[in-house]
Amino acid sequence: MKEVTYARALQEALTEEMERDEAVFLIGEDIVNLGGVSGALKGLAARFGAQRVRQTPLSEAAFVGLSVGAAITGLRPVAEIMYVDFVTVCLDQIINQAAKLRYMSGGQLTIPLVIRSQGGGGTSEAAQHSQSLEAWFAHTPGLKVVMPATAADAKGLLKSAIRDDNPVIFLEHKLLYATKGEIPEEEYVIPLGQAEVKRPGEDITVVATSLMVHKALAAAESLADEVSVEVVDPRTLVPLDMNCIKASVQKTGRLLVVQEACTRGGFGSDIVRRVTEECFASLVTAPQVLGGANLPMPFSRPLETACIPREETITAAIRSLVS
Amino acid sequence: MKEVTYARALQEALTEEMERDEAVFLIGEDIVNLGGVSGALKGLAARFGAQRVRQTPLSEAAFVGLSVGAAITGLRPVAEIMYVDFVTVCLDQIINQAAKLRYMSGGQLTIPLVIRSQGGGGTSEAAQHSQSLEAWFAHTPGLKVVMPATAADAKGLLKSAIRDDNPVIFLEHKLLYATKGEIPEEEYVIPLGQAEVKRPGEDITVVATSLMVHKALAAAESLADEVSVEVVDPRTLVPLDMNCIKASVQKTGRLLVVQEACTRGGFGSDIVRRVTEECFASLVTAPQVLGGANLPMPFSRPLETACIPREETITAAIRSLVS
Amino acid sequence: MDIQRDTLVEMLRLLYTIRAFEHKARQLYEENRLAGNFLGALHSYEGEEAVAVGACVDLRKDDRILSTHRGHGHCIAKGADVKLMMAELLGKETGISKGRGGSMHMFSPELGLLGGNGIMGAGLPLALGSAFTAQYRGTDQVTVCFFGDGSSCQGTFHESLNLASLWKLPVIYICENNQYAVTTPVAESFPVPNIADRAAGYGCPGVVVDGNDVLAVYEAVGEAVGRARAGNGPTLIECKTYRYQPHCMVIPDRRDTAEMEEWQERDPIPRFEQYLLDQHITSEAEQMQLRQQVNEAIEAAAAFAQVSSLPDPDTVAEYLWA
Amino acid sequence: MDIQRDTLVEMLRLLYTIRAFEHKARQLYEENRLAGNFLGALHSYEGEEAVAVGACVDLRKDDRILSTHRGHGHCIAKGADVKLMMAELLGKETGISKGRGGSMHMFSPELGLLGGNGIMGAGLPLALGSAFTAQYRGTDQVTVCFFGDGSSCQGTFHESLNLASLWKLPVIYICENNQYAVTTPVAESFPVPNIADRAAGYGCPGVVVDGNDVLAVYEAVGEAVGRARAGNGPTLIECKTYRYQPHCMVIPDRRDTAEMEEWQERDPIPRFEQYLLDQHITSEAEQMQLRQQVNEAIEAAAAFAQVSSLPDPDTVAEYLWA
Ligand SMILES: Cc1ncc(C[n+]2csc(CCOP(=O)(O)OP(=O)(O)O)c2C)c(N)n1
Ligand SMILES: Cc1ncc(C[n+]2csc(CCOP(=O)(O)OP(=O)(O)O)c2C)c(N)n1
Ligand SMILES: [Mg+2]
Ligand SMILES: [Mg+2]
Repeated sequence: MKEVTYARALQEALTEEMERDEAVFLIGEDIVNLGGVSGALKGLAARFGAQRVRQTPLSEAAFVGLSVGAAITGLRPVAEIMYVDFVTVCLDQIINQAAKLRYMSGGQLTIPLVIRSQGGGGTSEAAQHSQSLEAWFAHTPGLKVVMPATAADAKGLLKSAIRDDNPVIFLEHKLLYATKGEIPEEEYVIPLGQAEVKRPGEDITVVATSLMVHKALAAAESLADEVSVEVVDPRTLVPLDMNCIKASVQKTGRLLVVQEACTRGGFGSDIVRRVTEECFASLVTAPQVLGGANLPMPFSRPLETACIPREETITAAIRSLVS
Repeated sequence: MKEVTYARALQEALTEEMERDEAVFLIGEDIVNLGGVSGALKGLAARFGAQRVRQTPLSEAAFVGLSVGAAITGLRPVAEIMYVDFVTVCLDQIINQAAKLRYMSGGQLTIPLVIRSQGGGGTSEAAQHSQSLEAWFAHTPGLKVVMPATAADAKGLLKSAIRDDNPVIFLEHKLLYATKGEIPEEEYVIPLGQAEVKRPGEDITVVATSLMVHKALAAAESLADEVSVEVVDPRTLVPLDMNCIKASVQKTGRLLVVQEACTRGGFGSDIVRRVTEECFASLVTAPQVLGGANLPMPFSRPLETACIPREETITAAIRSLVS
Repeated sequence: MDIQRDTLVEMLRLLYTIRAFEHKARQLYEENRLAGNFLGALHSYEGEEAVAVGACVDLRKDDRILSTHRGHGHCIAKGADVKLMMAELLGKETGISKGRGGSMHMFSPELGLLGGNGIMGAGLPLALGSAFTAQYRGTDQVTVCFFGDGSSCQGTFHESLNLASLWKLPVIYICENNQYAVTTPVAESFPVPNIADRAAGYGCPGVVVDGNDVLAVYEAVGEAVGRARAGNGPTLIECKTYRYQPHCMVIPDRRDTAEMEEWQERDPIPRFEQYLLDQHITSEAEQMQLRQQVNEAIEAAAAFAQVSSLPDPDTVAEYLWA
Repeated sequence: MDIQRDTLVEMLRLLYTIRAFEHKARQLYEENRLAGNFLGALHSYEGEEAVAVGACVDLRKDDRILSTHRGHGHCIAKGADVKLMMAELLGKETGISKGRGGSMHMFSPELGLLGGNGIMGAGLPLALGSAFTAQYRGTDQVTVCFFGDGSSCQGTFHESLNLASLWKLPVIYICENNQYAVTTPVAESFPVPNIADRAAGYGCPGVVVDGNDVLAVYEAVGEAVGRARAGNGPTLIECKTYRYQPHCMVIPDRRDTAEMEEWQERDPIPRFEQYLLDQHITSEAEQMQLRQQVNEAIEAAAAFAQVSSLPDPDTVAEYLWA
């Protein structure tokens, strides 16, 4: 094993897959001169050349559409949308084109496309740069949705996403890029649709995604003397590893879902729906979603802090569920 | 009371509100020459003139943005997006502008905007003209979301939406325009946030929206000898009348949500989440969502039929929940 | 112009085929509607045939096109089998998209047919990608992208023209200006006489052609294709034309009759027939015979479509994932 | 040009104010960052001051502007109080958007300031609406909309210019071409020399001006405002300028030093100072004194911001609904 940042893990995945398959190319804004806002693409232009690392004008609809068009004609684009908030300017190419072209064509087209973007708050970037929009994509048939929380998952899942023949929305978190984690020295992939129990426990299941995995783990640790918390990270929302979640809830009887996205209509609600439908008899108390406030993200730090689940609010929610 | 079509009810609401307040204007594609694809706007251009019924080029981002800009400067636009599927080309103006401007401005801007559109399948118009996308809007803080199922609701809710000082997404259903219903002769409004029990019952609560209300009522009627079904139509998803839904579930102990939108990540999941959180003790069985297939809508009729809840599938779901 | 006789005859065959296909499609649609079977949206290409034919007849099989909601003509001109197309219109399992797509979504990647689109302007960015693949692979394939006058008002027009020209992508953007977007006349869509004039702002050639003159389209597209194959980037071609039918079957038509008649006088088919007669390329008898053959093929397609089976609802989830 | 002395002095005051505001804002941002308090994205307008000042100084209070992510200059030029702006940067309850918006989202509708925007190109459609309201109400108010060279590649540019020109809306579109979008130079954004040349495709005037010459901007915008007030529709004005700071505080800057120095030689402030001296409009002493006053106001603003309170988290849900 070796320790790398989440950003570096992404870069390794891209490097390896680009070396493996010359159909893979990168496209997005400022990816040559800056390596993207996250810096995850730094050095790739130098390594692979301008033909395979394509810096675009400020035109998401054009370059995401280009990516879809390239995918259906045999390439394997990895497009970067700087912030997930900006999918609003190119959503048609994702929702009505990428997600639907295969089905509408009766299976004739194949769309091996990855769209990477970053979501989340915590940096005082305010309402248009802090959203978590995975629920939109998960509600769109034809898209896979991936949300890695650790460096190891980032690398292994991105490699799978690139090899997948379907459109994959790959959602990173802006506060994770600099975080470090262990990854294997040798090559590996993590299949899409495989949850991971990040911490085993007996009393309550906490399903958390992206940055919230780390907050949930911290909460679990701080409660270790009181409650045995199992933390499950689905890692991919579509496909969703319900078996893993069910097994956990059947053991613990209690479910808390922690997501950064606004609570109302978030993907957590769908996890609650499925767990309730499929494990009703096991539930000893009502499952709950602890999510972001149903508010645009405010700029000012104390307000922003109040909008995002944090260790204390997770701890409190766990306590109230097990009491 | 008088009997009118849903389309006519919408037209009456628009006419009355335009007469009441000259700040109200209509904007959209083909609304002068055609009265919109639904025909609901027929005659309004002749009545109110070209200044107040503005037919636009095929430019949703421009005219929805124009509407937001007009709203923050004192007008009360009612914009029409032909099919809700097309919000993908103008979503930024809805999500990042209309929904957030008031909050980001610290309450200085007011956005009295209505965006009307039509959703739903059943007309063999295939994957890009058949979606039900209310979940996206309900997940966006700052938007109200209205889904009228009857002529009476269409009129009363549209009048409230136009008078509301917040952005309202008003989602009609393409199969409802020609349906008839009774509405009061005299002027009336229906406040946003008030569910209606469309059929009282004792054994199970069916929460249904838009066209599904009618299918749920038909199913309830066909089961009348077997099961006493209460059909609740929330009418507005944001704000949501949880009191009405809770009261019903507390009485029946059983919940089925019927929606046309894809089941995964639909708004039904959020209703299940809230009911489970707030009425767990009352539930005698697991709540369930019966929604659209998690598929792009296929063109061919037998396939399309298989993707949308219908009377038989609702009946079967009710039976299985009460058994 | 120096066009081979075979090509000219093929153009005539394609013009006849599209016209006959649209007639039959409307008839089947109406019959079904009266029988209570609503077949979604049907957008007739009648009147605009010369654009698709002039643009596609000389494309190679491995060149690609992006079509529109009004796409039957493009599909036929790019070589699609009318049997499979007709079956698609009826939602049959034998359809060109297995009944999943319908009139607006006909695909045949092995013919370079990357599909129609129900979202106006959405094909323009997709065409960038198809052209990008050719450039990336170093082939000389070109991509032709069709879109309407109304659709040219979408933001994707701007983003795509800019990027295509900036990267010199081998794409030909063909605006089918049929004077209306549903009921909205071009004068209420844009304040300039020609969409093609906008090409100047992107630094690429813009050409206005008579879209009812198949040879004019052929010539303009031919030049653009040459430019694209040579690595000199995109061209914007605006074809002025007219549709004969209402926007789609269910939309009332209130266009001026004088205007309609004026355009019918410039019908692309008799014009081209006359040209072929004048140039002694085909005789009247040959034309009649060709028309006859085409009509038979269309009747056979309709019969094939009608006897084909509807998809089995149990297969509804197929084709979602690769 | 015949400009009143007061206006010229006001221009100088605004130029000084913006420059000083940006200096102070950067300093506070850095201090906070070192103290572990990250204040989001800060985009400096240093170097581009002449655009905002030339464009706004003569606007009426009831005229409106749409600003951008790089909007401090626009706000100051439209009359915003630097105290409230500085407090906003620090996320204080006393801020111009009550701390909810931050640097990119400063609003003051009573000053006609309809806000900055974090979504590139999103202000262009909003400006249509502001202009539409004026047209609908029959007032002669105009709306000025700022956007960058990069943002001009968004589809909203096309849709908005087309609609504004078609409906003759009283809007002035000002492209601040500062040569870069983050790290992407204009040559990699579009294949034509001037964005303003695209105006021709919309049938409206397009003008290129030296954005570092406040009087040139003043003159071009003045003409456009006259046209708009008279009901003759929009104008697209491209101001060639340059930003001195990196894209935002956290983005590394690798621009060519020679290029940067070249632009610094054309700094709008000394140029305008020299003009005022040459024309005997202000003396050096007067300029020094004005600069002094401005610096004091900025220091006072910083002090006000620093002593102001942060919002109470219990009020977080306020201002969502009207
Ligand atoms: C984004 C979007 N907006 C609106 C529509 C509805 N619509 C379908 S066809 C059409 C008109 C298209 O006009 P044009 O581009 O000129 O093509 P034509 O139908 O004339 O061939 C409209 C508005 C749509 N399908 N997509
Ligand atoms: C739709 C969208 N895409 C990308 C971004 C990220 N972004 C922020 S500023 C910027 C560059 C803007 O360049 P320009 O319009 O020239 O303005 P400048 O910063 O030079 O003033 C980009 C790409 C964004 N905010 N919105
Ligand atoms: Mg047209
Ligand atoms: Mg710039």
